[in-house]
This record gives sequence, C-alpha cells and structure tokens, in this order.
Amino acid sequence: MQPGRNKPCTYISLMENNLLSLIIFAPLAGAAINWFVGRRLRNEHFIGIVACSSVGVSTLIAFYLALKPGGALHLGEPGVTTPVFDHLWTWIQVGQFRADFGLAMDRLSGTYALFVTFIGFLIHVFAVGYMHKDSGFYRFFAYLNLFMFAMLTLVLADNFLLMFVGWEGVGLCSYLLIGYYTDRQEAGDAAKKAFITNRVGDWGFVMGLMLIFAITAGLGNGTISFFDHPGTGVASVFNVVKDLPIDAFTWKAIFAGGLTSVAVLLFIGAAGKSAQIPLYVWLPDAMAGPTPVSALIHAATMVTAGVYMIVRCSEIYVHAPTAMFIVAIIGAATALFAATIGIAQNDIKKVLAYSTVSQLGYMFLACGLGAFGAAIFHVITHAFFKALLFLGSGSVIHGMHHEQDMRRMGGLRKYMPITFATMLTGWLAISGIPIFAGFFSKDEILWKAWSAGTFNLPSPAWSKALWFIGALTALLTAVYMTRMMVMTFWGAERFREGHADHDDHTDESHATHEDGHGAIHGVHEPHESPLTMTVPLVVLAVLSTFGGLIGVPYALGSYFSDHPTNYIEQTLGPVISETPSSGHSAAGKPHAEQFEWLSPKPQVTDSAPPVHSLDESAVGTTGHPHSPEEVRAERLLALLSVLIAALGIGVGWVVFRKRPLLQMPRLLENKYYVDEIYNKTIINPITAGSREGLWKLFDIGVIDGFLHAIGDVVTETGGVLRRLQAGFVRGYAAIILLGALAVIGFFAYSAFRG
Amino acid sequence: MNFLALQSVLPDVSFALILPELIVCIVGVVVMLVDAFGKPAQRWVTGSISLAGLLAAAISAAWLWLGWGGAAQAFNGMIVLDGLRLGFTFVFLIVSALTLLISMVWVESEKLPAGEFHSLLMFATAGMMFMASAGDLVIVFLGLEILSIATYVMCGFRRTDVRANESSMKYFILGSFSSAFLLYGIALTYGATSTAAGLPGTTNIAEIARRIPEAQFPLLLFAGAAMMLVGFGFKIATAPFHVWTPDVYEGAPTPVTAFMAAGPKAAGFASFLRVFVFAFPFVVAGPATIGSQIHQAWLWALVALAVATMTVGNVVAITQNNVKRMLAYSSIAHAGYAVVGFIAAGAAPDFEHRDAAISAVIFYLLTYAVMNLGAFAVVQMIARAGDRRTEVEDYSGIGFQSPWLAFALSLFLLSLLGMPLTAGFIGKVMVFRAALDQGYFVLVVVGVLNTAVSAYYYLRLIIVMFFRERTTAWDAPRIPASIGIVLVLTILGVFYLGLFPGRVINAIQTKPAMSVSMK
Amino acid sequence: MEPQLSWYLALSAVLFTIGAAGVIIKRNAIAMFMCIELMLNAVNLTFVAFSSFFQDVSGQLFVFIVMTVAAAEAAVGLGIIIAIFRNRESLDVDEASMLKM
Amino acid sequence: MQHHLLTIIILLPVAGALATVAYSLLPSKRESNYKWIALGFSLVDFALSLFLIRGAQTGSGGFRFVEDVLWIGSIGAHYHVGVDGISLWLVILTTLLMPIAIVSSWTAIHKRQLAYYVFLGLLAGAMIGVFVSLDLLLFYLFFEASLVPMFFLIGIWGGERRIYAAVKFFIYTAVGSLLMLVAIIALFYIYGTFDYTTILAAMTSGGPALSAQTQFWLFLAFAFAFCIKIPLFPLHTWLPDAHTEAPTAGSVILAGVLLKMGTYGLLRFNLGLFPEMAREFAPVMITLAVIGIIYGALVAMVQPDVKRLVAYSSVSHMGFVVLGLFSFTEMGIQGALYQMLAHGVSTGALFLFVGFIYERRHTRMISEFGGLSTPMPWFSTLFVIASLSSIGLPFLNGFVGEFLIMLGSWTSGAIQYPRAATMLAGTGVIWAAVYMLWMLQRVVFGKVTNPENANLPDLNAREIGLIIPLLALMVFMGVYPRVFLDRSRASVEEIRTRVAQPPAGGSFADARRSADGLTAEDAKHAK
Repeated sequence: MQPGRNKPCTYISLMENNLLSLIIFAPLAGAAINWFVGRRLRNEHFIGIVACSSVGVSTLIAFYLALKPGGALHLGEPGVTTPVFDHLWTWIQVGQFRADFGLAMDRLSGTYALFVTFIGFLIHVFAVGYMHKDSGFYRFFAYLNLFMFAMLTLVLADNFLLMFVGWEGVGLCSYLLIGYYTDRQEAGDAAKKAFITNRVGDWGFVMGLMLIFAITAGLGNGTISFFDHPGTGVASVFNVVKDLPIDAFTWKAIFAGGLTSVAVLLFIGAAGKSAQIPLYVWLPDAMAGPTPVSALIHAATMVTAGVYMIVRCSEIYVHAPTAMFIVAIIGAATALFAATIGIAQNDIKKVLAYSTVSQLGYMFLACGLGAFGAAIFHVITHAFFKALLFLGSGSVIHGMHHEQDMRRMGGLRKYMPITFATMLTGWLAISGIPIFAGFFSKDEILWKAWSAGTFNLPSPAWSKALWFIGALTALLTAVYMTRMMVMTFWGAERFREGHADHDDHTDESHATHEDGHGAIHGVHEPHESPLTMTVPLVVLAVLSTFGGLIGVPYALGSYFSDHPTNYIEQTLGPVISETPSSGHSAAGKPHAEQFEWLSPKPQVTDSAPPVHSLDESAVGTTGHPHSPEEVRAERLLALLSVLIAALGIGVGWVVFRKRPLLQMPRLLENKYYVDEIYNKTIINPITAGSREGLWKLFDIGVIDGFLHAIGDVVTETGGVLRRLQAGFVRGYAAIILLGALAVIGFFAYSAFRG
Repeated sequence: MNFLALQSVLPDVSFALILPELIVCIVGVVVMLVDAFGKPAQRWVTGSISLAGLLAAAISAAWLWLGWGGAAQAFNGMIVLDGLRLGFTFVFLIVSALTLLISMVWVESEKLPAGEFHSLLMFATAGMMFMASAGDLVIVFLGLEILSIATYVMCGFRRTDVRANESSMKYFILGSFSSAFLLYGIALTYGATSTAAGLPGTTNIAEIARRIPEAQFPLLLFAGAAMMLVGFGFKIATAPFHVWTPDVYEGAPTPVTAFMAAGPKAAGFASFLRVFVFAFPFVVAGPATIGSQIHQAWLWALVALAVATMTVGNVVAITQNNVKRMLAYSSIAHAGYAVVGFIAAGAAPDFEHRDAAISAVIFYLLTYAVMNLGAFAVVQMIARAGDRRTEVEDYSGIGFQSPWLAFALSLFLLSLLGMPLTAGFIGKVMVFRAALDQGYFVLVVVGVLNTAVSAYYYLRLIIVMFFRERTTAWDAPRIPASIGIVLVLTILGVFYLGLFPGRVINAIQTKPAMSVSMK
Repeated sequence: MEPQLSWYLALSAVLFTIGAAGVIIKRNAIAMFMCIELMLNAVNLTFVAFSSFFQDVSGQLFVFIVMTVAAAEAAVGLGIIIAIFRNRESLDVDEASMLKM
Repeated sequence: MQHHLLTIIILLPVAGALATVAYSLLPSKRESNYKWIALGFSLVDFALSLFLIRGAQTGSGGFRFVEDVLWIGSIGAHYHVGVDGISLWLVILTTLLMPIAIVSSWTAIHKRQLAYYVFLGLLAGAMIGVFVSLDLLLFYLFFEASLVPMFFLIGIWGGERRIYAAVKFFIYTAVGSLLMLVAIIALFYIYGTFDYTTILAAMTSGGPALSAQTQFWLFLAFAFAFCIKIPLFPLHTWLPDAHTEAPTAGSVILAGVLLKMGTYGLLRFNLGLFPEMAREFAPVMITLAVIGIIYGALVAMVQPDVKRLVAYSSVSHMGFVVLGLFSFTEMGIQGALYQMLAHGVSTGALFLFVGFIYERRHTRMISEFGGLSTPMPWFSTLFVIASLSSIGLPFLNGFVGEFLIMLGSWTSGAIQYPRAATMLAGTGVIWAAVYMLWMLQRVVFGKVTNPENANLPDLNAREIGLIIPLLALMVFMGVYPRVFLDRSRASVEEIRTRVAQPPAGGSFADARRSADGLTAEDAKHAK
C-alpha cells in the first residue's frame, strides 16, 4: 500500500519542494487538531493559536517559496517561469487517464497562494475575536482551517482533477460554514442552496474536464495536467492545446465539442463558484454564515476561484473566442445587475454581498476581454478591500450586538473610530478613488473594455457597450457604497430606537453568542471591537490603500517614472495567454474569415500588444511598447473613471446623507424576485413532477400497477379455471370426454393431414 | 422372430424376473391372512411385515439391478427388465414404505383396520410395479387395475367420513371411465397392428413399434393411440384430465393422498413412457410414414397437455385455501413438468438422449415423491385426526411454535418450488435440460414462468407460518417416531438429491431403458 | 351378406359412445356404473371381433381378463356406493359435491 | 488451506449457522450468545478473506485460489470456484459487511435470534458463493439460494408491510433468475459444459459459433435476471419496498452486496460471454441506465421516508455502474467496479444510520425528525460524512467511481451519443446533492421541533465502532484508490478487450476509440 510501490508511476522529490505540500497540510493538521483535541479542551486560546499558527505556517512557507531567489514569483529572472512541483502520490490511474496528487506553484498559483494565505491569516486572527464565546468555537476554526486546506489545494493543484478536489472542498466548507449556526433554519437553507447551486456549476467543471481529456486523448496523449512533467510523460494540457487551431467565432462552436465547448463548460463551473448569472443566487444568502466566513470565503478567496480557473485556462479561452464573448457578456451583465440590487439592500452584509457579485462580474468581464492579468489584479485588490469591508461590517455587527440592519445604525463613527477609519479606505478603494487599490484594477478593466479588439467580440461597438456597462456599474458601486457608509457611520443614531420586530431579522448567533456586555435586549450601546479584530482591519486598510500600486499601468505610471514597473503584468505575463492581436492574425488564422454570426467588420489595429515575445527588449520593464495615442486615450479614460467615482460618491452623499431611510424601488429591494421566479419555474415544477408524476404516477401507478395487473390476471384466470371444478362428477366426466374428443380429433387430423 | 411360434414352443417363464412383484403380492396376501386370523389391532405386526416385504422386494430388485446383464424379458415379452422398470420400481418401493410409516399413527388414531390398509397398500404397490415392468399392453392394463382398485378403496377407507366417501366415489367413477378409454385404445391398437400379410394384431409394446409401417388399419392405430393417451393422461392427471385430482386428493385421508400423488402418478408415467416412447417411437424416415405421423401427433398432443397442465396446476393452486387441495394442484403442475421430460424422451432421435430424458423423468418423479411425501407427512401432523386442520389459516403463525414441522414443511415447499440446494432444483434442471436438448425452448420457458407463478402459493404457506403471528392457541403436536423417521429421511433425501445427486442419476442412467424386443 | 369386421367395430363404437354419454347423463351412481360396464363391454366386443377376424385366440383371452377385472371393479364400486348410501341416504351423484373449487 | 481457502470462506458462515443451531440445542444455552457465535465466525471469515489479496497481485488477470471438483458428473456441473481481480473485492466487501450487519443487529433484534443469525450466516455463504463461482450452474445455485434467507429476513424481522415486500422481492428476482437458468442450460446444450472458463475458451477459440439470434436470447435472459437484481430502471420497484421493510442488517446487505450480484453478473457473463450482443444492447442499457440515474434521484428527492430515499438513491447510483459497464472502456468498467464497492460501503453506512434513528424513534419519516445535531452530535457528524460520500465528494469513495464511469462513458466509442449520455448522467450528481442535503437539512439541522427528539441518546460506543471502519474505508478509497484499481485492472482488461470494438478509422469518434486502444497498450506494458 505504499505510494511508492509502483515505481514507474510515482516520482518523489525529497527536497525543498516538499514544503509546498506543507502549505496545504498545515491547515489540514490544524483542522484535525482542533476537531479532535480542541473539541475536548474547549479552550479558546488553544484553538485560536492552533488555527492561526497553522495558517501562519502556510503563509510563511508560501512567501518563502514564492519570493526566495529562484522562487515562483521572484522577479530576478524576468520571463522565466520556474514552477515548484511537489508530487505526492498518483491518485487515480486508469488506462490513459492519470490524475496525480501533485502540487505546483507557478507565478499564477504563487500569486494566489500569497494573498489567500495572507488574507486567510488575517481573517483567522480577526475571527478569534469575533467568535469569542461562541459554543462552537472549535468547530468554526476546524472548518475554517479545512477551508484553507481546500482553497490552497485548489490553487496549488497541478491538474484539473486535483483542482476539482479543492473546488468541491471549498464548496463543502462553504456549506458547513454557511450552515454553521445549525439551529437556524435560514442558515441551513442558505447552506444547502449554496452547495446545490455550486453543484450545478461543478457539473460544468467536470464535463469540461472530461472534454479536455477526450480532446487530448484524441490527439494521442490524454492529459489533464496543467504542467509538463517530462519525467512521467505527463504533458500539459495547455501545451497540447496551444497548437490547435483557434475555433471559429460562431454559436455552433459551443456545441461542436471543441475547445469552445470546453471553455463554455468550464465557465459554467466558474459561474457557479463565482456567483455569476444565473447561478449567483446563493451568494447573497450565504451571508447567513458568520461574518469572517463571508469575508474570507464569500468575498476574498473562494468566490474568485472561478476567475482563477479561467485565467489558468487562458490558453483554452484564447482558442475559443465565442466562449470569451459569453464570459464577457455574462460578467458585464452580472456586474450591472448585482449593482442595481445592491443599491436597495438594507442589510449591511447583503449590500456587500451584491457588491461582491458585481465585482466578480467585473473580473469575468476582464477575462472575457482577454485581460486575464487585469482580472487577477482585480481579484487581489478586491480581496484586500472587500475583506476589509466585510471585516469592518463584522466589527460593526459585533459592536452593534449582532444588528445587521443599517436602518437601525447611523452615527457610529464616533463609537467605532478605528472601524470607521479603516472602512473609509475600503469605501474609497471600491469606489475607485485614485491611489486606493480599487482604482487601478477597475480602471485597467475599463480600459481593456474600451480598447478591446474584435477577436472575441462581434463588432467594435460591443467594446464600447461593455465599457459603458462597466462605467455605469462603477457609478452605481460608488453610489451604494456611499449609501452604506452614510447609513452606518453618519446621521442620526437610530440604534437606540426600540424595535418590536427584533427577532424577525437576521441576527447571527443570537442563541449561541451571549456576549457578556450586559446589554439589555433591544437597546445596545455600540462599542469598538477588541484588538484581534482591529489589527487585521488596519493591515487590510493599508493594503487597500497601497495595494493597487503593484499594478500601475504604463499610461499612469509614466507620469512619475520613465520606466514604471507593473509588477502584476510582469509577474503574470509569462503564465497567461493573450488573445492574438488582429495584426498577427492576418494569415493562417481560420477564424478571420468565418464570422458567420454578425456582419464582417474592419480589422482595427487597436488591441493588446503581441505576446510571447519574451526576447523583446522591452520585456522586464513594462513588457510592451505603448504608442502615445494609446497612452493618451488611457489617461483620458482614467480621468473619466475618477469623475465617475466622484459623481457616484457625490450623488450618494447628497441623496442619502439627508434621507438615509429613503425607500428604494421595491423591485430592487426584492432582488427582481429572482428567487421567487426560480422557485416557481424550476424548483416547484421539478419537485411536484417528481412526486406526483414520477413517483406516484409512474413508479407506483404504472410499473407496480402493471406488475400487479399481471398478478391479478393470473389470479383471475385461476378463479375462472377454478369454477370448472364445480364438484359434480358428471361435469368432470364431461370435461374428460371433451378432452378425449379433442385428443382424438387432433390425432384424426394428424392422420388425415398427411 | 415369430411371436406365435415362440409362444407355442417355449413357455417363457422366469420367476426371477418378477421376483419383486411376487414378493410384494405374497406379502399382501400374508398381511391379509394375518389380519384375518391374528389378533385385532396389530398394526405393528402387519406394518412390520409389510415393511419387511417392501424391503425384501427392494433387495430383490437390487439383486436384479446388480446382476444386470443387459435388458431382459420373460413371459413372452410380457415382462421386461430394464432401467426404466428398475428405476421406477425403487420409486414405488420408497413411496410405499414412506406411506406406510406416515400412516402408522393415522391408522391407529382413526381406529381403522390396519391390516386391511396395509394389504391394500401392498397390492397397490404390486400393481404399480407391474405397470412399470409391463412389456405388453395387457399387463399394463392389469397392473393399472390392480393399482386402481386398491386405491379406490384406500380413498374411501375412512368409511364414515362423507368427504372420503365422495372422494372415493369420484375417483372410482372417473377412474373406471378413463380405464375404459385406455382399454378401448388397447383394443383398437390390437386390431390395427395386424398386417395384411395375415399376422394377427399384437399388444406387445415392442412388437407394435415394429408393426406400425405395415399396419393393416392405420386409422385405428391413430384412434387407439389417442384413446390410450386419454387413459394415461387421466392417470397422471394432465389437464384437462386432471379434474378428478383436487377433489379426490382433498377428500382422501392425508396418507392416501400422499401416496396417490407420488406413487400411482409415477406408475402412470412408467406405463405412459413405456407405451408411447417404445410403441410409437421416433422414426428417422420423413414425415410421410404412419410411424412419424403418429409420433408427431402424440408429441404435439403432449406438448399441448404439458402447457395446459403446468399452467392450470399452478394458476389454480394460487386461489386455493385448503392445503391439501393446493398440494393437489401442485401435483398437477409437477406432472406437467415431468411431461416436459417425457416429451424430450419421445423426441430424442437417439438412444443416448432418450435414456437421458427418461432417467430425468425418473429422477424428477423420485425427487417429487420424496419432497411430496415429506410435505404430506407434515400436513398430516398438523391436520390431526379426521383431517380437520387443513386450511391455510390453520397454519398461521405456527412457524416458531412448531419449529421443526414448520422448518421441514418450508424446506419441502422450497424444494417443490425448485430452489437450488434442494432436490426439486436438480429435478427441474434435469427435465428442462432434456427438453432443451430437443429444442423445446418455448416449452421450457413456459415451465420456468410457471415455476415463478408457483412461488406465489408455496411462499404463501411459508409466509403464513413464519411471517404472521398466531392469534389463537396452538398446541404443538408431538411428533411420533414413525413420522419423525419419515421427516428425517425425506429431509435428508431432499438435501442429498439436491446436493449430491450424481450417484443416483448415474445409477439410473447407466441402465439403458430399452425395451427388450427392440434389439 | 356376410357380417363385416367393420360392422362389429361400428357397433362397439356406438356402444362405447352410448356408455360414455350415459356416464355424463345419468345422475344415479349405479346407473353411471352400469354405463361404464357398457363401455367395457363395447371394448370386449371389439376384442372379440378382431380375434375372430384374425383367427387369433389372444383377443379372446383379453376379454376374459377384462371381464375379471370388471367384476372386481364392480365389487369395489358397489362397496363404495353402499358406503355413500349409508352416509348420505342418496345415490344421486350430484349431491356428493362437497369437494369442489 | 491455501487450496481450499475459498471453500472455507464460503462455508464458514454456514458452519457458523450450524454451530448456532447446535448451541441452541444445549440445555444451558443463552439467547444472547447466538450473536457472539455469529460474530466470531464472520470475523474469522473476514480475516481469511483478506488472505485473498495476497494471492491477487497487480498486473495479471486470471483466477486464483481455484478449486475445481466434479460435482454432479451426470449433469456436468462442477464445483469450480476462483477469484480474480473483479470478484476479489466483492468477496471482501461481503465478508466485511457481514460482521457489521451482525453487530448492527445487536440490540435491534430481540425476537427469534437463533433463526435470525442462522439466516444471516446462510446468506453470507450464498453471497460469497455467487462472486466466486466459475461454474454457471453453481453460480445460479448461489444466486438463487441467496434469495431465501433474505426473504425470511425481510418477512420475519421486517416492518409493517414486510410480507408484501418480501413476496415482491422474491418473485421479482425469481422470475428473472429462472429465465437465466434456461439460458444457462441452453449454454450447456451448446457447449456441453457449465464451466465458465471452458465456455469462454470455446467461444474465443473455435468452439461452436452462436447465431445472432441465440446470442440475443441468451444475452437477454442473463441481462433480465441481472437488471432486476441491480435494479435497473424500470425493474426497480421491488427495491424501495424491500429496503424499507427489511431490518437494518438486511438493508445493509441488500444494498451492500445483493445489488452487486446483478452488476457483477452483467460484467462477468453478459459482457464476458456475449460481447457482440453486449455491443448491440449497449444503447438500450445506456439509455436505461441514464434514465435510472436521473429518475432514481428525482424520486428519491421527494420521498418522505429516509430509508426509501436511500433506496431510490441506490437506483441512481447503480445506474452509474451500468453506464460504466456498457461504456466498454477501461475507465468505465474499472469505475463501475469501484462504484460497486463504494456504493456498498457508503450506502451500507447510510442504512446503518437510518437504523440508528429507527431504533430510537421507531419511525423513519423525515418529518418526524429535525435538529438531531443538537441531541446527537456524533450521529450527525458521521451521518453527514457518509452522505457526502454518497453525494460523490472528491476524496471520498463515491467520487472516484462516478468520475471514472463518466470519463469512461464520455470517451466511449461504443455509445452513440457519449457526451449527451454523460452530461445527462452527470446531472445525477447534482440531484444527489439535492436529495441528500435536503434530507440532511430536515433530519440533522435546524431546531429540534419534535420534543421526542430533544433527548435522544447519541450513538454509543458500539454504534460508533460500527461506523468508523466504514468511514475510514470511505476516506481511504477516496484518497488512494489504486490499491483496488491496480488489482482489478488486468481482470477487467481481459473482459474489456473482448467487448470493446476494434478501432475503426475516421472521425472524432475514432479519436475517442484510439484512447481506448492506447489503454490496451498500457495494459500490455504493465504485464
């Protein structure tokens, strides 16, 4: 049973690389310790230390492996990807199919691992304070650590199937943590909804995985690995895919079973995990979990797994323009749609939840446009400021004694100064005020939309339309975030007003979390949160403020420096693929003349610069040469973005400063009734159909009915035959005589026949 | 070989060849005398004598068996010695012995004249044995009548019981009615087998087969065969000639029912097989000849009868609420299965397959006899004096009150159903295999589906015994030694024949069932 | 015109049929039994006719056997009928129909 | 010992049954000792069966521990047993589940204990016999013999509608298997033997060729018997009744082992003996399997009774197995085999959980429960894990099988619309989450609504000890499936190479097929 028994299939490098597996196993060990030991000890210090230190170990290792000389993210050798591999055992090997339990840290997964571990660590620390005196303390941290294990497995997996393990694992932990307050009905419902909706997406993931395997197998080398492993003959999917022709830009391609199909199926998976239309419905409900969970899982890390996966598969997507277009459209639609809902929510966490959905839409928009680097950039900045906002809201909720309704807040800034100050940076960051992190990433996406080529869009008009949607969303974002801040921190102090319907609304851990503040039920005095909560807030606030500087675009950076360094682009450039610019696709690209879908359009030379040109001189500084016109346009657009953000904040301030309780449109407040529509059109018909149609009618009625009918026919026949047995001997004689006549007749017939 | 010449020149007498029959007959007479002149209520004496007689007959049969020097004949071909006869003889002896044991207590508790019963049983056994050993239609008829007359009486043995009266009356009337058909068939065959060349008709079975091509009145031959088929069909209770069975079986005393379902039915098969397979055998030549026509006619008639019998037996059994009646229908169904093997024997183009099929039928009837007698032994125990408790409801919940009886009955029922590990399974496999060898797929499928139907009523009794709780009081009957012996023997028999039947099958198969005069 | 074999056979067939029909028609047990005897005698006639036609003695021997058997059967049959009569005081076979279905 | 190991493994439970009977005849017997005897024998049996693993090493197919004795010479039946990579794990699954079934009855069975443990022992012997028989008649014998003890187990110790369920179970399965008997005898008629390996050899090298029509009917007869046993839609309606009414141990064995007899038979006989016909029938089987997957799940979703829910989920899961078998790919068949084991373990565990709450509340209605996590935390935790395994969460056993099956059917050249079939089957995984989570939500989570549940005792040490091995196995099977897959590979390949079509040129379908071709190459290298 030793993993190494079957030598040809296994290779183990007993080196530093094994630290890589420690990244994922440290949290797993933490989870196990907390589950088995913490359960007995019931000591918050012990549990907290175990939980935080296990994630801390992961963080340290991740940073070490990424940034050490020659590490995955070390920028000393630009353009050369040096992934770290750690192969543990061959998990499934049947026929041509092979899935290893192997980890890999390259530039992309390294980037991800860094912010996941780091933010994860901060949120663990925060949660120690937040979950203080909760009866399920050990359980919470066991789940949280388990989540870190799953998330890091997802990120560091070196093949699709192991990624799927993490993918499902985070879904499971999300399920467990949303339903953490097990005695609350809505928590359980939300957890179930999250898991099932994710399952729909997972279906797409698995199917996409199978299709990619089938395609590579069809080419003679079935693989699902992300990387080449020459030692075992396992090839990278992407290296196989690279040489395939680019799919035509048609609807048909989606169902053709080629790379476009793969991309679309994988996107279904991503849409489930990352809450895109139409599978976004679970995320707002997921706020029923404790707030650190919302911050970690449902804002910073897990929900961005979809983006990660698409960026990881960028090589596939750049071969599937149709799929990219779908991703862009869905992303843009989600961004706008969720923003409009967010503007009308009264629950502070719901606002942030819809905001998250909206920002995820942004990221997908970026992916769909081929701006994979921008998507990751936004993932990171979003992780900073959204985690900050969630934790801030958690601090508010904590200080408000588990009050989440903003209508009962107001004027909190003087009670919770640190929380207020940190959330302020988060607010400015998400609204897109320059210098703050969100500005750079959002601006990058908007610029990519504006300047998108026609490789993956049917016409140039689409690029402008997408930009417009993005800009509109940015405006709305600024508006609703302002509304949230205003309702919470400014204005009249509404929390002292008694309210009769206290028990109706969602307050978390009402039963389990009786903190010893001695507050009388219904009227609370807000207070600032303890140090374990405020320190992470401050750290995140710093990151939200300056974190965006890692990805300053050339157009803006060149104001200040002749050779501005866009770290994100420089880091990720080598590991992500980009759409072929139309200039390069003049000859030999089959898709160019196959626009069946919309009228052919002129080729515009505007798009992203050429890729894979690692030997070019510009690499190492900015990566790409920039024409002055482009730089000018980009600067103009950035200015426009700033104006939009300012306008949004202004509108929000003007409207809500005076009337924080302004009644928002019912349609928006009720989230367009999407849940109700889903219930009516999908869930109820299936349930009723299964119960009445399949079970009662078909199973019991038809199948069993048929069998019983056979039985009845036999029994009835018996009853009829039985009546011949009337008991009269003369009758019997008659029957015998008739039988005899029949036999004699048959013999006579036989005699005369031949 | 000239039949007449042989007869006039050499009185072909060989008592050795009919030794088993003789012993049984003599013992019957002795028992009668002992009963008449000895002290009353000597069931042990007469019973022991009978049992000893059966044993002696078995030994003599075994002697014939062991001293096997090939098939033989005597009395001018009227008596034959072959595998078919010996196989069946053992079945009869086993049936009689077990019946004797089953009836021991019954005879006493019902205050019936034991000696009379035992002697009747002996005569019936002798009749059966003659039926199996007959090489001539006349002996067939004689044996049949010896058997029948004895059985008529045994049926109505409990004279004061109106149900027994009715049973015996029905059996008697219908039995002699069908005997008349058989006899008429014999007469017509006798006439038809004369030749234009001046040879008189014959009733020798082997001779008939040889005469068929040159028969003077072929039409009469058809009629004769048809009539005989009716007569035998009645004896083995194939539908629609089965109508007497349920009533007679239900009304007859349980030990007699047990006997009738196993013994006379097997005897009927012995003669039926002998007459039809050997007198109207498979003909290699094309369909134009009389021989092949008649062969085809009876085969197809039997196919129809087999299908009807299996179906009627099983389907009607489902609706029965009286256990004896249910077992009566079950015995009809089993006759149907056995006929499937019979058909295979008839259709077999070569001796090897024919003998295999015949031995399958013998084996089937042997297993049926064992499990059926066992089942009736239990039924009798539960029914008690006067056959009072024979309704299915009477069995409710006795499973854990009388565990041994219920276990034994369940085992027999499962064996009747044909569950693997029991004798019934091997029996079914043998006859179905024989039929499949001859290509009767549809027939076998019908048989198999009928088996599935039969599960319903066999299980029903098990369900009633084990799965229901008893609502009324149940005093578990004490199992007397004789019944205990029967149960042990039959249980062991069911398992032995189900698990290690090879020896028995081999024994039957190695003795070719060939009519002597065919050589 | 000399009596032909077929005449005898036809006669015995008719007798047999009459007997068989009688069994079905008659309700009295004894009458039924008589009809069965008629059938047996029809068979005997057949045997004798063939025997005489073939100039073969064995057919006639069969008749003796059949007659003996019939006599034995008659004895038993009458015994059974008497037993029934004792219990039921009736010879109507239709009344003896307890056992059915 | 080595030579007779299989026979000993078959007969040991039967011997245990006999020993129990013998003990019951002692004057000083105690009712409570029956289960100890039964447990002792079953544990020894399990330990012995583990020795089989040593004999079945990776890399080559063929039967080990073969014992071939003439049984009924005149019929041509042999006592021929042996294990290969396919039957090996099924035997061990059986011997593993037996002690668990016995311990699960520890306090649940009060009445008629003697008969109970006797029937369990007989059942075990019959089930093991099914998996190791290499003689068709012997196989049939065991196949059918397993029916009777189960019939009694359901009928005597079952729930309210036990009689209906028992009869339905018996007759349903008997009808199918009787037709199989006809087919078995017909094979004897053709090949003159009941011996599986001999028939197989005759078929592959110059024996009598079967006409298409003969093959058709033979295949149908076998398939009918097995599809009822599996049970494949629409022949499944006996299952919910039998499961619901059976005592806990009965359900565990029924789901854990008895259903596998059907899929095992399909693999061994339908695919093994009639490859051409298997290909002909593949569209039908695949269609039914896919319908069954979805249908079972949808119906499971709306069941008010926990046990019925798990029963219908079995219909769904076993649909996957059939899908895998008829993909004729190594991945599909290996996955199917793995799914059999996984389903045996996880569904067995689920039935144990249902048994636990039934023993406490004497009801299985979902609506009667709710919020059990409060009074019964251990129960809830372990129940959730078992449910997740049933849902097919990666790193638990359910995932590996279902994934491989879908991979197999997706890349199958034998299926007409492989992607559509797989995609539809894949929705079964979604539905699994729906019905299991919905059930968990209503049973385990939420507030305690029914006061009767408020003070239910949590699992005791015996019950936890019962579950832990199964849960450990779930995780192990999910994380390191190669232990199992490597040992079954060669045997599966032997059957698969017969049934898979030779590669033919042309299209995308060709690409898929060549994937299989390569896997065959791999297998050769492995040898």
